[in-house]
Amino acid sequence: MTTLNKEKLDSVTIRFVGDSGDGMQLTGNQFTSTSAMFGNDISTYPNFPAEIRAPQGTLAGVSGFQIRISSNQIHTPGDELDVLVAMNPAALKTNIADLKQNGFVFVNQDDFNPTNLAKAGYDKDADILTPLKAKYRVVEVPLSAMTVETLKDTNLTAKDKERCKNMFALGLMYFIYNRPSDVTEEWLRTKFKKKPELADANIKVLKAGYNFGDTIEIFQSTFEVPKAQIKPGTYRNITGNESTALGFVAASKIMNKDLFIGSYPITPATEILQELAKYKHFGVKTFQAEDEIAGIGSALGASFAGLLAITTTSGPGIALKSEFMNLAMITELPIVICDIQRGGPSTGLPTKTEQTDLLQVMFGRNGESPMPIVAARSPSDCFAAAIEACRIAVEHMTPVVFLSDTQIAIGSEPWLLPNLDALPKIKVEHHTDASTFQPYARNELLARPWAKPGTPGCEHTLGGLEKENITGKVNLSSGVHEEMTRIRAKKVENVARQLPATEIFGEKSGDLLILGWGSTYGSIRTTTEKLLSSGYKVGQVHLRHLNPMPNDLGAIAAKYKHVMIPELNSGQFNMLFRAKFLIDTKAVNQINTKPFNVSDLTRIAEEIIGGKR
Amino acid sequence: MTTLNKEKLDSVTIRFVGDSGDGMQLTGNQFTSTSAMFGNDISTYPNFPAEIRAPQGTLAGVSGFQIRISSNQIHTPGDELDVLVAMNPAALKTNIADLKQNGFVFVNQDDFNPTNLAKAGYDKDADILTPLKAKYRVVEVPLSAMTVETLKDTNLTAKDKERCKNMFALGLMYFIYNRPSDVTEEWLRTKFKKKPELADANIKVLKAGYNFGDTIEIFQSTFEVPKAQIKPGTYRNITGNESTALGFVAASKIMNKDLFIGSYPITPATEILQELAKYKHFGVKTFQAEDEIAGIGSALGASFAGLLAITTTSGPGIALKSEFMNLAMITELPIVICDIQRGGPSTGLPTKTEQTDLLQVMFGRNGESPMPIVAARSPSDCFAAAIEACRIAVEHMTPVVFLSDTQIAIGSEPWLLPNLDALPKIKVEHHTDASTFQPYARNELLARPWAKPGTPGCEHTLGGLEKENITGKVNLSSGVHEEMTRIRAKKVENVARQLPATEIFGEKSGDLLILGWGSTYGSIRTTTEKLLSSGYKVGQVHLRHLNPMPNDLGAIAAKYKHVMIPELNSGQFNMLFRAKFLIDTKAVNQINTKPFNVSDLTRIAEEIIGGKR
Amino acid sequence: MNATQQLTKKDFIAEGDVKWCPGCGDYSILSSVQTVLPTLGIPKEEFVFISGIGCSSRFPYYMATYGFHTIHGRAPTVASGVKMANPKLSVWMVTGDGDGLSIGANHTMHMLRRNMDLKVMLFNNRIYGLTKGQYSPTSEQGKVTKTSLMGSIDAPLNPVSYAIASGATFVARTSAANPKHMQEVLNAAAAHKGTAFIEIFQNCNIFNDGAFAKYLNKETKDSENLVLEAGKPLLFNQDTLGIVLDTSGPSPELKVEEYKGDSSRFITHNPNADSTTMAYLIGQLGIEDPSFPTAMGIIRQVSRPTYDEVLYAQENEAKAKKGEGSLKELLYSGEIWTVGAEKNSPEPV
Amino acid sequence: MNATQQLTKKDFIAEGDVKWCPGCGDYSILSSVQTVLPTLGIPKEEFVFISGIGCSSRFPYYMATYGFHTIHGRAPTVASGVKMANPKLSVWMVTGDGDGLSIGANHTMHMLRRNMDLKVMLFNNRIYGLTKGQYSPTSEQGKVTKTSLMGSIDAPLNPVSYAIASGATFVARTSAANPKHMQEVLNAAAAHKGTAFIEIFQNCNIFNDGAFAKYLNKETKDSENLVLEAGKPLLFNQDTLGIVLDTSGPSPELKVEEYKGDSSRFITHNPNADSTTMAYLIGQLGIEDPSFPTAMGIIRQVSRPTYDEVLYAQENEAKAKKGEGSLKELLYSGEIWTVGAEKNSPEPV
Ligand SMILES: Cc1ncc(C[n+]2csc(CCOP(=O)(O)OP(=O)(O)O)c2C)c(N)n1
Ligand SMILES: Cc1ncc(C[n+]2csc(CCOP(=O)(O)OP(=O)(O)O)c2C)c(N)n1
Ligand code: SF4
Ligand code: SF4
Ligand SMILES: [Mg+2]
Ligand SMILES: [Mg+2]
Repeated sequence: MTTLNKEKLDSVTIRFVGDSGDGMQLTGNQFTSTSAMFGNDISTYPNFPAEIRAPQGTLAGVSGFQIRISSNQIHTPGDELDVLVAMNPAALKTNIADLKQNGFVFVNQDDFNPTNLAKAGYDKDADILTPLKAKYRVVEVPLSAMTVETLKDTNLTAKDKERCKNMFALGLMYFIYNRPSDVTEEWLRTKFKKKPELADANIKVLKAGYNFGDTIEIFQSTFEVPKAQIKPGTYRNITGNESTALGFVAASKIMNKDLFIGSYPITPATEILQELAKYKHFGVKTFQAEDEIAGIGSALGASFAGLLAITTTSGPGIALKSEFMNLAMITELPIVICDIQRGGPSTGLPTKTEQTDLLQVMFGRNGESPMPIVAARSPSDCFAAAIEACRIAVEHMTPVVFLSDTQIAIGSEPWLLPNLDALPKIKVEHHTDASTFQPYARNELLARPWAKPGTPGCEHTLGGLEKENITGKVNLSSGVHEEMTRIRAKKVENVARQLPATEIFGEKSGDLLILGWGSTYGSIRTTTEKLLSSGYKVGQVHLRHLNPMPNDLGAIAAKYKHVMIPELNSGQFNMLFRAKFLIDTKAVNQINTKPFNVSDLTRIAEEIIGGKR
Repeated sequence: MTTLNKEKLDSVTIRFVGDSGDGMQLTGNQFTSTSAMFGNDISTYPNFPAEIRAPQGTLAGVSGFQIRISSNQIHTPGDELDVLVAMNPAALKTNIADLKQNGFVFVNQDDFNPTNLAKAGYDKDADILTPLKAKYRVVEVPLSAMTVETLKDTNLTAKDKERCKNMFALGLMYFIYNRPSDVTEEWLRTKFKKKPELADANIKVLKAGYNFGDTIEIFQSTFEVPKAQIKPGTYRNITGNESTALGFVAASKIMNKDLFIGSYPITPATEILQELAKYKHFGVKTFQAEDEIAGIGSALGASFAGLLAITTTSGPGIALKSEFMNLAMITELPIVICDIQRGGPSTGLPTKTEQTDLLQVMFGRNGESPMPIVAARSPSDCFAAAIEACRIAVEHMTPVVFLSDTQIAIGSEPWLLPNLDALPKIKVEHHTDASTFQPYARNELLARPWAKPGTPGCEHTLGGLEKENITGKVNLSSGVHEEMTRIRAKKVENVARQLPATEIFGEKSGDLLILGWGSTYGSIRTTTEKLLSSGYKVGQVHLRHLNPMPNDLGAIAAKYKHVMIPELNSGQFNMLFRAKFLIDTKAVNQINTKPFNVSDLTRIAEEIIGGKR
Repeated sequence: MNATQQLTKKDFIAEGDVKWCPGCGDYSILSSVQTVLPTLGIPKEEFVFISGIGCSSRFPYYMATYGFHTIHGRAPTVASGVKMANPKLSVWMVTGDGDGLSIGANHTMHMLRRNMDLKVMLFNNRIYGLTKGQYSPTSEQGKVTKTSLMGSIDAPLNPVSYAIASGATFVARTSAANPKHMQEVLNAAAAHKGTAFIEIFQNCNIFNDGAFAKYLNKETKDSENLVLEAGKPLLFNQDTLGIVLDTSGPSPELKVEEYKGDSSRFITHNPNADSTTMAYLIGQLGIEDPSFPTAMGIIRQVSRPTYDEVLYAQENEAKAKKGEGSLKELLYSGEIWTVGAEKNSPEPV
Repeated sequence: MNATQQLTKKDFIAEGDVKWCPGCGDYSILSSVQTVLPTLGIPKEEFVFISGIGCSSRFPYYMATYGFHTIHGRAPTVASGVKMANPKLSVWMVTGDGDGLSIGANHTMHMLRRNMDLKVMLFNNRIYGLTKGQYSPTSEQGKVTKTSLMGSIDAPLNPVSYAIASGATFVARTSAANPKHMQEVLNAAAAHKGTAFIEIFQNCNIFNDGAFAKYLNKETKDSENLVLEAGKPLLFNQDTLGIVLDTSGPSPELKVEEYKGDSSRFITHNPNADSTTMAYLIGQLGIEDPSFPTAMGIIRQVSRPTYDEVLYAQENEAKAKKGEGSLKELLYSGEIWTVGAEKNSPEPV
């Protein structure tokens, strides 16, 4: 056994890619857990194929998991890869472009055979690795062979043996990056509690991979990414969809109201329903409806009956929900509509990320139909954003849209668990006094009372026809409609009255304000940090509330020479902002299913400041 | 018989109002036809109750028809009424506010009894007419009694007799405004061809009403609205929905393609389907679908199969169609989606007018989903707008939204019938050459080829997943999506390349540009005329194309000090315009279910020019 | 105060005008419902009426109970949500042949197969009333309307068969023209646990007058109505005729035979049979083949756990097993680790 | 060139990879369809395949015909539009138990009652495949999935009964595991004029493996499959058992009896009966009550004018009556008047 130097690195970005059946998600998750518990800051991004299980070895079947570990605070899974682990030619082909010059690429040489080369669309006899060596550090590992060899004395089937090969790759990475393997060993023992022979085999292979790194002499040194300076507290790694589900359970506990979710499965929103299905003992009622319309319809019924009600979907499902969203708006009932955005238009790119539903949720309804919109910025932030959406819904008696997207929903990051006492309070009251009841009476926020069926003397009928204020009687006359339209608009504007001052990161005035929302948070934050450290006078505002916009936003923007608005769409928020403030913003738009690269944003920001854009 | 002076008037606005069962629509229509054939310019606006037939005499059951006749060119049915004919207390109550000071109000005094007063929400013993006399010229006519008296020798049932009373009112109006009654007599004979006794009775009553005016001595003079200077040609009175239907039939004839309409009934769009159902001998295929989704789905299928395909609905139906609109967009198939806007939000005010669906049709879809939008400006203009929508759809291979609204749809005006040779040409071609076929190849407009199933060798599969250019193969990779998003946007922008220079009415530069679209045309045109004749430097642009906007619009707007954008919504087009041009427009918004008053618009325009707004 | 004992019809009449056309069949249904409700022993505040869009769907505005006039075709979804949120409520749904069977038939079907505990009244006037007279899914083939000038091409749907095939546990047919029968059916529906589906023949005198005339005309009503009674043979025409299942041919066939007191030959009505087959058969009578009379009354009534019942049973079981959920435990679960202030090394807990 | 004579299976295989999971039942259906199509005498360019969304709905991409992968649950609407636009085309629709019976059951029903001339294949794997394993409307009650951790509460829908109650003119059931039977059914469907609805049992080996095992296992398959043949008695289990309708009790009841050569006691299968009752009964067998075998084959097949047929017949009738429409006449109709240049007075024409 050789003893190698440990080279210290600030941060490393690794992507594991292979066939859907190769267990890449699991491998990535293990590297994540181990690194998180070791004390790095981490950020991850999985990338699923659109097919359930496309034929083995094909381009359509490639599944990937990217993880960045760092000794500093990080906010993105990284622009470029330091390391690519490619289990087959298809994985190599579709991912090599993201590897940085001189980066490591580990390949399972056993899978680079004519059959698999052909499946990936290469000439079956091509030598595809040699040309790569000019640009990258290519490490060919006989992963399959070594795995099978390691397990030769076990009774496992050939298929089961072969399946352990991802652990070999993981072990190797653990060696190179000086990570302990105990977290994974522990996890394997739990996972295969009922099949200890599988646990043993996997652990054996994991160790073999580790030892393989130690044995072969291809590395001049191993690497170490030291612990990060992390805020003290208890952490847990969490995906956006998990944290969204937890946020709703928390809101339900805070208000002391059972939670109802009416939903129809759709990628990438399905997991919220699936997570919530686990929490029946929290009084959570999950209803898998026959379609999106029934999902929101049942939620609206549950809201009328007095529960905290939500519905979850993605872009194509919003189209179907919009008629009911409008009914919720005019009947002024609280529900939260979650839109976990994915690549559009139409069925589009169901497993990819995009921020292209903002205008749909803002305007996709007939008539004037204003509705608050909140956006989550990262996986762990979904928790707070979900609670905020519920707070607005019940305090203002209105439907609220909660926006997340694929990147947030399936990405994960360490979450500093909240102190339960510090969770926001939410005021919610049901009207019970028959003598004072008027269904469309209003409080100072213009919210109307919420009287549940079952309350004696508060009988009333809601509906989608225009109705008069206070009494709620159907009334289609012109003055009434004008008044109610104004009230409904004002009611939504009032949400902004309750908001704290908008947070600005970086300079409070200067050359450039970078204004964003949603999953671009990490890229923009890192960009801002880089610009600040280069001495630019830059500020970042990342909005939680897209409608209404915070009241101080105009004044903030006016303090900068330029306003840059990066979005993963064609400029949707940008349009709203320009129309409102008549500021000649610099929109930065990308619609290629990928998060922004920090380097691109930085370059563009510099150009803007330098007057080149 | 006395001979009275004939006082000449430029223009008169009359509103007939009564119970739904009183035949007010029919009365108004007769006054319209007679005046049109006499040679006046006319403009009308019916106002239906939301109920089918609310209990007789109630406020909910009031039905009205407003007509303005003029010896000049007019564009609106008038701000204020010169004459109100009110058949019962409910009709009086809900309409009197629109009568101008010193205007005539004719009431059927027989209906002002305690029962009917109570039904209208008055004290049953109240004297409601006397107080009105201070402000208006109240004429009490025993309409019912006189009608029954006139028919006492006929064999009609009491009910049938009573039903003729609208003809008494009409006859009286014919007398006062010096109209001949022959057009109506002719019409009655045709209508009651099978029941000549009813024709006779109605004509008798019509004449009795006429003679009554001649007999009683309450008028100092009768009135005459001389013929207007009208463009020579053949005319026909037409509602917007009728002219929309004719526009689609014409487009189908122009392209030599059968027309398919898949629709689900909804107010105020239903009549388009009902009209088209009459034209089977034109090869029109009407399909009453089970819902709005099936309506557009069937139309999209018909388009795929090579027909000219449309679907019609109103705001609530658009919500349901939007998922399919998106599929039409990404598959680049031509269909026209007609949104006949009504009062929203939600079920809203189903029988009232509003322009509040623009942003819904513009943005109500997931992903980036651009789509051309054309708007009709008046009943007769629907014909040309419908043809233009079809032209864009098939020449650019795209779904197109056609916007109209209640005011246009049910309002009517004389239509100068087009010269058939002057109808626009529409280029449409089906790809048939298998050897050159690529489903997503593009021409200079970026339109892809339209190859119909049944064409040998051009087999291809469309779908909602992202696909690559030229080949149309499903491809979810990042570069492809970016390219296709750009192409789809560019393709819609290209529509503007084909448009003629934007027409400006009035001054080509100056103090104020009034920019509008849709049914506000008449009010804005009249306002502009008034301002111009007062010497203001004002121009009017009324847009046919809302998306894309004409390429010269920015340059035009820049030539005026102010841009005023009146809309019957909260400023929807205004937002699009501001975001695009960063011009500090003056939005004028009204959401009270009524058209703009010219006097309001004029006042506001003067304030803007004078710097008071 | 025990509110339920004192309830009368008047308690259920909402303030304000009823706005249906004079002569509309809807009035009679409204009156029957208002007659039955006070007798059910349910406090007024526990009734909720939910509807879609259509003339029929204006119903909730005329009831002095909780109500929700929703959107076209979607009432089953809202009603289901209300019931799941609070199973104590007595939830009634009103829909029309357009609302419930054209745009909304999917929700109708899913509601029925789930057996949500809801009382569903489908006002069948075989026309779209509110949009002024287009044919509906129950309009007869060949019907001439504004959108079918040469006669409608669509074959009509039989709401009863549809409900049975959807797994309904209670299916009945009655007529707005027969308030007594209607009230009996409403009472039985109210007593049923599960979705009670009632098709109500209702005359739209404006756009489809006389659609059900043959069931009402003196001359034909005896031969056209087959009034069902559980446990009794299928007899009609003043008990002079009855329905038999003839198995003498290769495939069993239905026939009308004269009744002369020998009830054993005739099919006995058993709405409680597990199998849906006989209910399906009875529901088709007269509709599929007009040479038979049409069955009026309770066609099927079986017992099966309701959706809301099982939903809460599962919730209670989960609570019993895992205890009431603790938020703290939930958040602090999974693989968590602590970054300490003193001990600077992260450690898994 | 007479293209139709030379067609082979290969002509229907699209370029590019088929992307279903290895082992998926969909492959067998694809292959069967590609086997049957070239034998039908229809030119390749006249086939159109239309689907919704789901694993099953990827089908059109794998066919070298015209195709349209539409949106979730809405394929019937697009297919109907294609057929109405061009009745010459042979239009095939592919859907799943989620696509066609959860979100899309309304369109399924209306398509069936209209009898559009379409061939409809519903791939029933009793699960949502594409969204990775949630229960569907055909999943059995109590099924544990990611969204029903304590067992699904919904009662399943029987696609065949649903189709029959919807007025379908052709209803069949077959299995992807039995290509020969499947191809026979596909051939019959192709020959039928009207909507031909085929439920195909299809195994999703990833999320619902073995859902149809009892129909395939050596030990149980004889007693679980009732293979239908027109004109033959309902026999199964190698012709040792059969199904009778027992009318000895008050209500007729189905029973299984031993078969000993006396076929008259047993129900004869007549898919062509006008009445839907026996078809409904046969479709329920085994599904409603598992003590019976499940019927496989053509359950109902009757003739009724198709929607597209009548649509064009009406159009032709209108043209015959009124002549081909003239645009000039149409525009210049109604009450028109001319404002002359010379004669300055308007006059009606
Ligand atoms: C989404 C939507 N589509 C269409 C309509 C128009 N619409 C209102 S009621 C109705 C049909 C009602 O028919 P039915 O349910 O039979 O009720 P009825 O009026 O006959 O009682 C339609 C098509 C609507 N309000 N909303
Ligand atoms: C409007 C909409 N809602 C939901 C989805 C998500 N979705 C895709 S396929 C599917 C279910 C498919 O089930 P099934 O029809 O049984 O097809 P299978 O995959 O089992 O063949 C769902 C819910 C979607 N694509 N679009
Ligand atoms: S239109 Fe028909 S159904 Fe509607 S209220 Fe009038 S009579 Fe009743
Ligand atoms: S998930 Fe199931 S149905 Fe879908 S392709 Fe895989 S095996 Fe087939
Ligand atoms: Mg109806
Ligand atoms: Mg399925």
